[in-house]
Amino acid sequence: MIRPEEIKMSTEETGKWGMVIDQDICTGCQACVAACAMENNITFVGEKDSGYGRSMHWIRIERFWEGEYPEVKMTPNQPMLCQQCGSATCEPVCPAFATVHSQAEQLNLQVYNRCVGTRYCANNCPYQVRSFNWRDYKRPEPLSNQFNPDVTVRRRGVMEKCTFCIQRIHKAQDTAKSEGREVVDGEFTTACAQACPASAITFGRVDDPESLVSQLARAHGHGVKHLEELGTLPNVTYFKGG
Amino acid sequence: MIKRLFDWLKQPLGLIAVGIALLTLFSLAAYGINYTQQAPAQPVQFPHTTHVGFGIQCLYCHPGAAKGPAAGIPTEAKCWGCHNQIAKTETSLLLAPLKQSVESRTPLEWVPVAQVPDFVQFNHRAHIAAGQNCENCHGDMSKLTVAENPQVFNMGFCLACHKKVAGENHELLVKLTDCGTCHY
Amino acid sequence: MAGYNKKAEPAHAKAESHSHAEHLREKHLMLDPLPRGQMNSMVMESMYETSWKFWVVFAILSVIVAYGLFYSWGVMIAEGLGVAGVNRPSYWGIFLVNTVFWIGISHAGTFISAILRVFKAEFRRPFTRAAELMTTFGLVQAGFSVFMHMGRVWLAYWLMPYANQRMLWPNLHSPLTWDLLAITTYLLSSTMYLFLPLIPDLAMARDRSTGWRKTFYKTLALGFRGTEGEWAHLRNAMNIFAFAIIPVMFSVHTIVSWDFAAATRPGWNSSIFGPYFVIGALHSGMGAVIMVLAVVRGTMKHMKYFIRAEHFDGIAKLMLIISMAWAYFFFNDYMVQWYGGDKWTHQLLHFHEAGPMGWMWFAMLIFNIAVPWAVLWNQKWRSTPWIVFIVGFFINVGMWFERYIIIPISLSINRMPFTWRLYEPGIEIPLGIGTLAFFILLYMGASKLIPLIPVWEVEEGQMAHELKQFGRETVVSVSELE
Amino acid sequence: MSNNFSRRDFLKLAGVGAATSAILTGCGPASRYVKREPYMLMPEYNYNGQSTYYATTCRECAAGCGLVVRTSQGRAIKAEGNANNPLNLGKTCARGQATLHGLYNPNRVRGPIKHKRGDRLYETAADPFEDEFKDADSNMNWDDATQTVADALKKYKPSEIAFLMGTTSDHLFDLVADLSTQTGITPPVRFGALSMFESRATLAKAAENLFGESGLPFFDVGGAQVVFSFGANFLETWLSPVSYTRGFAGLREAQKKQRGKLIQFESRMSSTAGKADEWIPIRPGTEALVALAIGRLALEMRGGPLPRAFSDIDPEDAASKSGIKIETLQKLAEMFANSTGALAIPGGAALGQSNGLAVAEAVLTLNAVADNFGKPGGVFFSALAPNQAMYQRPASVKEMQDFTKKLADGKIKVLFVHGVNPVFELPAVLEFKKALDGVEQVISFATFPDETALEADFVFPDHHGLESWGYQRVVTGSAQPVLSGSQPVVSPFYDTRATADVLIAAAQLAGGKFASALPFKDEVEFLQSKVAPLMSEADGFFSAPDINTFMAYFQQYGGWWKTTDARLVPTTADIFNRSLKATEAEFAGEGEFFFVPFVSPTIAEAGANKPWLQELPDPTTTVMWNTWVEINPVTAEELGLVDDDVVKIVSEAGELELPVYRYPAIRPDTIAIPFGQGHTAYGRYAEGRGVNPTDLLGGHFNEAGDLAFAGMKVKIEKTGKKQPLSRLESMMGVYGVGLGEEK
Amino acid sequence: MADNISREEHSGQVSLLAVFPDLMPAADALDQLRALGISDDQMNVISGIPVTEAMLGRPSQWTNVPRLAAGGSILGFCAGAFLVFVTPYLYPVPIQVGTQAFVPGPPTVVVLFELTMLGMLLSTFLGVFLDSYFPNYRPMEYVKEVSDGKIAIFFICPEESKEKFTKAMTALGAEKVEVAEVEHL
Repeated sequence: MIRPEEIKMSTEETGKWGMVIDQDICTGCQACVAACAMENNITFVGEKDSGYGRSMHWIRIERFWEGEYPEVKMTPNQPMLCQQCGSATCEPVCPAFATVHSQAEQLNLQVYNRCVGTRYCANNCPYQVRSFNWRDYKRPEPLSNQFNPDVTVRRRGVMEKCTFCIQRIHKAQDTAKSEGREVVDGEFTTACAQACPASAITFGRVDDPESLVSQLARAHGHGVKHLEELGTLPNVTYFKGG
Repeated sequence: MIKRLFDWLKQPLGLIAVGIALLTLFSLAAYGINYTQQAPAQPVQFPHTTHVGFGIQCLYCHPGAAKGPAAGIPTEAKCWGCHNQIAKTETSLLLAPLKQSVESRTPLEWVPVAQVPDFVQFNHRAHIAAGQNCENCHGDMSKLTVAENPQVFNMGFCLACHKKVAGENHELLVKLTDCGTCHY
Repeated sequence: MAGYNKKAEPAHAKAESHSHAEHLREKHLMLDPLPRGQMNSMVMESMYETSWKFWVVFAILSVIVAYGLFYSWGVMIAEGLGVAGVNRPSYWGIFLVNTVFWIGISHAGTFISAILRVFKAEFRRPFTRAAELMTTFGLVQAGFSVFMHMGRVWLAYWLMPYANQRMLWPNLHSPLTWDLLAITTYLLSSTMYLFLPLIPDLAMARDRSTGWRKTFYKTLALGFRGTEGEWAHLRNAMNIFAFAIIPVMFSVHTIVSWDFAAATRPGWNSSIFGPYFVIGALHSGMGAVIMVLAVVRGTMKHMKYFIRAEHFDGIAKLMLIISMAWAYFFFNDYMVQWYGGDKWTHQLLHFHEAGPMGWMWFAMLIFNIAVPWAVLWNQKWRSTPWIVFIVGFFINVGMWFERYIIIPISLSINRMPFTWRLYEPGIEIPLGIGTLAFFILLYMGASKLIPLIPVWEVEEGQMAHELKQFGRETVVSVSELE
Repeated sequence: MSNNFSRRDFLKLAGVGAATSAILTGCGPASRYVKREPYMLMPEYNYNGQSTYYATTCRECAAGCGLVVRTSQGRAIKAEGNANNPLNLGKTCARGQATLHGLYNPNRVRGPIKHKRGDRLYETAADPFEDEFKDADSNMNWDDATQTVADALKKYKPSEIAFLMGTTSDHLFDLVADLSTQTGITPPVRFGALSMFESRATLAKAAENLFGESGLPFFDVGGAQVVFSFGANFLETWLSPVSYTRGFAGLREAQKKQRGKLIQFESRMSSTAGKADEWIPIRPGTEALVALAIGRLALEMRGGPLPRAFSDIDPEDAASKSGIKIETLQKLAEMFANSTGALAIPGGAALGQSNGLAVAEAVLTLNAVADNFGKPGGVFFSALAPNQAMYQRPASVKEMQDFTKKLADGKIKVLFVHGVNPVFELPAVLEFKKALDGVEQVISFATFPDETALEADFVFPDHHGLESWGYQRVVTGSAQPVLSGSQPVVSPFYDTRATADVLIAAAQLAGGKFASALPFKDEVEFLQSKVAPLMSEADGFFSAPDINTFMAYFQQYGGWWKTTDARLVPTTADIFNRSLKATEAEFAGEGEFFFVPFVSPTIAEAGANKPWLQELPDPTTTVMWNTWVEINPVTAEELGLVDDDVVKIVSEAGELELPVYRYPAIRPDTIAIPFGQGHTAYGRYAEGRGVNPTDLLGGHFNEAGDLAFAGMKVKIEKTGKKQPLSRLESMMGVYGVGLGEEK
Repeated sequence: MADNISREEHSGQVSLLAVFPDLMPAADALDQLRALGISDDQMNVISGIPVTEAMLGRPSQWTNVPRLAAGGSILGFCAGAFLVFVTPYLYPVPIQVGTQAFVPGPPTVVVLFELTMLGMLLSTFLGVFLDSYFPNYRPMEYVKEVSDGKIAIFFICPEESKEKFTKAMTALGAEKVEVAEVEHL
C-alpha cells in the first residue's frame, strides 16, 4: 500500500489533454454533434423531450444574436462541451464518487456504474454540459447495431457527459504501447475534431509545447477560457477571432 | 442466564427478532443457491482438458487475446481444420453439433462464461503484454471440460491484481486504479 | 406539595364567580388540574372513540397514498425521471422542494419539545408529543421525497457510509453525504426522543386496554413500571436529548442549506443560507404545529381541555417572532445578493420578481411576512384556533413557495444563457400530494394508537403550579420539582 | 491487403450477435445468457473485438465525400471521413455521420415486394419510439423480381421505358446510360431536391452563356481575400458543403497575413450569412442590380472606361430598389475593388427567381472586375471526374415537368425509380403522383419505404450505400479529378440486392440487345470495366499493372484521383462586352411576403428518417424534429404573432400550416421555410413530422428552366392554434422571452 | 438501583406492595420500613410521575445513562474520525475530486459533529434500555392505580413477618397491601 504522504494531487494549472476551438471558423454545421452522438452511443430523445431541455448532446453549439434587424449579427458559434476542468466543481459534490478526477489522464471522469442520479454534479457545472438519462430512451433494433462497443450504453437515471473520447485515448495509448512508442500528436483525435469540416476543433496534449494545440494556442494568442474566473481551470480554449 | 435468554425470546419482541433472524438466514441461503448456479448449457460439451492435453496453446484458438480486446471464440473453420482430418469426428456424438454446424453453415451459439459487466472496458492485449497468463484469470483449463469461470470477475478481483502488479510504482498504481482506466 | 394531594375542583366543572383566580384557572391548563385517573381516561377515550368521519377521511387518504405515492413512484422508477418535470438546467425540482419542506416541518417538533423543555416554558407540556410526532412523520416524508429524487433509487444504499468490495467509501466531500448523515442522525434521534417520554404513557395505556391494543402497548411499553430507577434513567436521558438534539436540529437544516450554498451557482452561493434555512424551517414548522393542534382540538374528544387558547397564543407569539426573523434573514440575503452579486445574480433576482413565476415570489412575501404580521399582533385573533390555522396554512404555502423559488426557479438561470429553461412539474404533483396524504395518514393513525397527550408531563406540570396570593393579587407560581 | 478472398463471402458470414452492445445495467441482469456466434471463416487479419476500417463513399448527398467506416464484428460502428479523398480530406458533415442511422434504420424495405400502389410498406406506430412496428414482409423472391424487370424491358418499346435516378453521377447512372445508348430506351433522368434548390441548371447555363462552354463553376473560396456571395449558402448545403467549408476555413485562416472577409447577400440569414462579416438583407429579386451596381462602382473607383456589361446599371436605382444604402454599396464596391483576391458567388435562392439566369450572369461577370478567372481565389470550371467526358447536370424542374407530362400522357409505360423520391421532392403543382397513373408499371429500387416506393407496383430494394459497390463522381469541390469508390462495409442486413445486379441479370434474361448492352457477370465486373481505363492514366494517386490489384487499391483508398489540379480556366475574352439585362425578378402570387424555401442543412432531402439528424438542432434556429416558418419579430408583432403560433401560409399553389419562429435575421417582408420534413411515409421517424414547403411552390421557371422557387409571394393567415417547437436554445436566454422584460 | 434479586436466592422471603394515595404517607411508610429493618435496597417506589428521591427521602438513584452517553459520543467521534481520516486512504489511490484535499478541512468538522451526536444520542437511548432492563415483560401487570396518581411501595420482607408489615402499612394509610410478583426491584 502506498503511504498517504506519497500521494500527489494534480493541481497544476495545465492539464494533460486539451482542446482549442476556433469560433471564427466554426460554421455551426452540427457535424461534431452528430459525430459525438455516433461515437459515444448517445441516445436521441424525441421531439417533446428535446424541446424541454432533455436532449442528450454532449456538445452543443451556442449562438446568440447581437443588435436588431437590419444590423443584427449572429455571435460566433460556440461549441460548448465538458471543459474537463482541472478543478471541477462537479466532482466534490457527488456523494458516490461517480464523477472523479482522473489522476492518470487529468480528465473529469463520469463513472456510469457508480452514478445513483442525484444530479448534483449537473447543477454545479457552470457550463451546463452534463446530460442526464431521464428515461430509457429506445433505440429499436436494428439501430442498436450501431453501438460503439468501446463505450458503455447508459440507462435511465445515469448522468453522462463528454469524455474527450477517452476510449480513443486508451486505444491510442494501447496501440502505441504495443508498438513500443509514445502516442504521437495527431495520431488520434476526438470524434468531434475528426469530423469538423472547418477543422475548428483541435485536440491534443496541452502539456506538450510542440503539440498542435499548444502551437495553435500560441499562434492565436488571444484564447478565452470560459468562466475562468470561477477557478475551474478549464482545458478548452476558445478563439473568438474576427 | 440461558433461561433468561429463552424467556426473553418468548416475549413478543423476542419473537419478532427470531423471525427477522430466520428471514435473514433464508434469504442468504436463497441468494447463495442463486449465486452458485450451474454453468449454462453449451452447444458442444467442449473438452478443454483434452485440447490442452494435446499441448495446444490457448492463443492458437483464442488469438485475439494477444492482439486486441477480445480473445474471441475460434471460427468453425479453425475447428474443422483439425477435426475433418480426425476419423472420430465422423462418429463422435460429442462432435455431432460441430459437424452439423459446419455442414449447414450455421454458427454454433456459445454462451460466454468469462464476462465482465457491460460498463467495464476490458482489453486482453494489455494484460497479455503485461505478462499475465491466461490461467491467472481463467483458471487451469487442463482440468476443465466445459469452460467455467473460477471466479466472478468483479472489481475486487481486478483491483487486487492491479495493486499487486503496481507494487511500489506509484505512477503505475495511479494508472491501474484510475476509474477511467476501465469505466467509460 | 399542596397541588398534588389537593385535587382542586376543576374550574370548568363549576365556576360561578368569575374571580381572577377562576379566570386564571380557566385560561391555564396547568392551574386547572384534574385527577390523574380522569385525565388518563380522557386520553384513552380520545384514542378509542372514532367517528365514521375519521374512517371516511382515512379511506380517502389511503387511496391517495396508494395512487399518489406508491403507484406513481412505481411508474417513475420503471420509466425513469422523464415522467417528472426535471430538465436541463432545472435538474432538481419539487422532490427536493418537498424534502426541504418536510425537513423544515420536522424542525418544529424538536423546537417545541427540546428548546421549550430546556427553557422550561410550561405551556409546552400538552403538545410536545403532537409536535414530536410531526418531526418523525415529517422526516419520513422527507426521506420519501429525497429517494424519489434519485435517478437510480434502487442503488440508494450506496450512499450509506460503508465500503464496497474495493474499499471505496462514500465521498465525504459531498454536501449530500453530510446531509445523509445529518438526516439519519436527526431521524433516529427525534424518533428516540419521541419514544422516551412516550414509554410511561404507553404503560398507562397498557393498563387500561384489552385485546390487540393491550399486546401493542405492552410490547411498546417494554415493561415500564414506574420504579424510581426507571424514572431516573428516563429523566436523565430526556435531559441529555433535550440539550443534544438542539444542535443536531440546527445542523440538519444548515447542512440542507449547504446543498445549495456550497454550489457554484448564482443566487445559491450565500453564506446566510444556513440560519436563513433554519429560521425558514421553524417558520413552516410552527405553522404546521398550530394547524395540527387546531385540528386535534377540533376533532378529538376531550382535547379542548388539554389544548387551550393559551397554547395557540403562545405558539402564535413564537410564529410572529420567527416571521420577523425570517423577514430579517430574507432581506439580509436579498440585500447582499442585490448589492454585490454578479450579472448572473442580478439576472436571477430580476427573474424571481419579474419572471413568469414572479407571482410566486410576491405570494411568498405576503404569506410569510404580511399575513402573520397583520394577524398575529392581535391577542384575540392569535388565540382563535381557526384564525391561526389559516395563518399557519398560508405560512406553509409561503414557505413551500420559498423553497420552490430557491430550487427549480433559481436553477432556471445560470451562467449559460443558452440553456435557461423553466421547470414544469409532472409526476411530482401526485407524488407530492401523496407524501402530504401519507403524513396526514400516519398522523391520523398515530392519534388513534398512541396517547397524543403526555399525561404524566401534564400532571407533573399541574403539580408544580400553584396560585398564590400576593396581597390582593392572585399570581401563578411555579415550583421547580427537580 | 489481398483481394483474393471474396469479401462478400466473408461479410455474409459475419452473423455475430449483438453481444457487445448489451446494455449497462445498474440492477438489471448482467448479460449472463448472451449467445455469441463465432465467424464461420475469418480473414487472417481480423480478430474479434478489433475494428476493421473500410473506405467507401458517402451517399447522403451527391457531393461524393470519401468515408472510412469503422466496423466491428460485421457491424458498422462509425463513419469517419476518408483523409485520402481530396474532396473532404477526412472530414464529414452531420449527414455523413448519420449515414449509419440509414443503414440500421428500423424502417427499410426488407426484400422485393409486389404491392398495390398506395399500400403501406410498414405499419405505423403511434409513438415512433415504441418497439412495436412491422415492416412489410417481402412477398416475392429475387428470381421473380429479376424476371419482372426483364419482362418489363422486353414487353415495352424502348421509348416507353424510362429511368428516373438521383442527382448522383455514379456507376448505376453509367450503367443505365450505357443501356440507354445501346438499346434506345429513354435516357435516364437525374433529379434531386438539392439540385433544385441549388439551381444548378441556371449556374451551368450562365457559365455556358458567359464562357462559351457548359460546366459547373468552381469558386476557390479558400484562396480569396473578399468573398461576395449572392444567395449561395455554401456552408450548409450548396454543391459540396464540406469542401466549401474547408474553403471558408482557409478564407479565415489566421495564419494568413490578412483574415479574409465574407459578405453575404440574401434576404434570410443562413449559416453562411451568420458567419459572414456582413450580411446584406437584400430585397429579393434585386441581386442582379446590386451585383452590377457594385461592379460599376468598383470599376469607377479604379477609373478607366466603363465596359458595356456595366454601363446600363444605375447604382442609385439599384440601391433604392434593393433596399441597400448607396453608401453601403459604395463601401462594398470599394472593398471589392481594392482587394487583391475578390470573388463573387451566385447561387441558391438568388438564382431560383424569374431572373435567376440574369443574376447568375451578373454575379459571374462581377468576377471579371476582380479579374480572378482561373487564378487562386477565383472562378474555375470544376475538374471533370476521371472517367467523365463532359459535365452532365441533373434535370431542371422544367425538364422534370416535361418528363412528368410524358408520364401523365401515357408515353412512358414502365418507370424505374432509383435514388430519388419525386413524389416528395417535386413541387406538388407538378402532380407527379397523379402522373404515375399514366404509367403501367412503376418499379422502385428504394432502400427505404419512401413516398415514391409507396406509389410503385414493385419495390426491389437496393442495398444501403454502405452495403454496396460502386463509384461516384465528384462533380465539384475538389481541384483534382476524383472518382470516389464504394465497397460494402457490412453484409446486407436485409434481403436486398444491388440494382446494378438486378439490371444486369434482367438484361441477360431479356436477351437480345439488352443482353449485349450489359455483358457482365455482375456489378463488380461492370465496375471493373469502367475503372480499368484509369490504369493507363497518368498522375494517378496510385497505379497498378493489373486490374485486380488496381481494384484492390481502389477499394483500399476509397477511389481514384489525380494528384494534379485539373480545374479548367474559363474563357473570358469578351465577358465585359456582353450586354447584361439588369432586371428585377417578378414574383408570382398575391401575398405581401416574399417566400424563401431553403434546404434544412441537417435533414436535407433524405435525412428525415434518421433520428439523430432529426435531433440535431438547426444551425440557425436550433429547432429539432419539426418545420417552422421564420418571420421577422417586427412583422410578427404587426401580425400579432408570437413564437409557436401556428399560421397558415397561402400561396397561389397551395397552403401549409406550421408554427412561427420569430427569426431576428430575416427581412420583415420575407418569410422562410426549411425543406426536408413533411413526409407521409419514409419510416417512423420521418412520417407525419412537419410540412413540406414544396407544396407551396408554383410552376414558375427562370430562363434556364430552374424552378423559381424563391419567386413567390405568399400570405399569412392566423389559425389561433399553437404548436410548441422543440428548440435547443433557450428562448429566455437567447431572446429574453419570459425573463420579465421583452427584448 | 437495587440489584437483581431472584426469588430462589431469597426463599423464605416475600415481596409486598403497599399502595398509598399520596406522597406524605408514602414517605412515612418508607421511614417505618427502615425502622422495621428493611434496608433501602430492599424497597422501591413506583409512581406515575417522576418523583424525586428527595421527596420521599430515598437515596439517590444510580444511573449509567450520562456515562453511556459520554462513551457513545466518544465512539461516534471515533467512527467519524475513521470516516474522514481513514476511509479516503483505503482505496488504493485516494480519489481526487476537484482540487480538494483527500481529507477536506471544513467537511471533516461536519462529519465529526454529526457522528458524535449520533453516537451520543443512540447510546443514551440504549442506556435507558440497559439500565432499566428493557424490554422486560416479566411483571405482566403493574399496579394500575399508580398511573392514576397513587404511590406504590414495594419491599421484601421475611415470609413470617408478612402480617406485621401489612398491618404497619395499613396503619400508615396504605389503601391495600398485597403480595406482588416482581422479578427485580
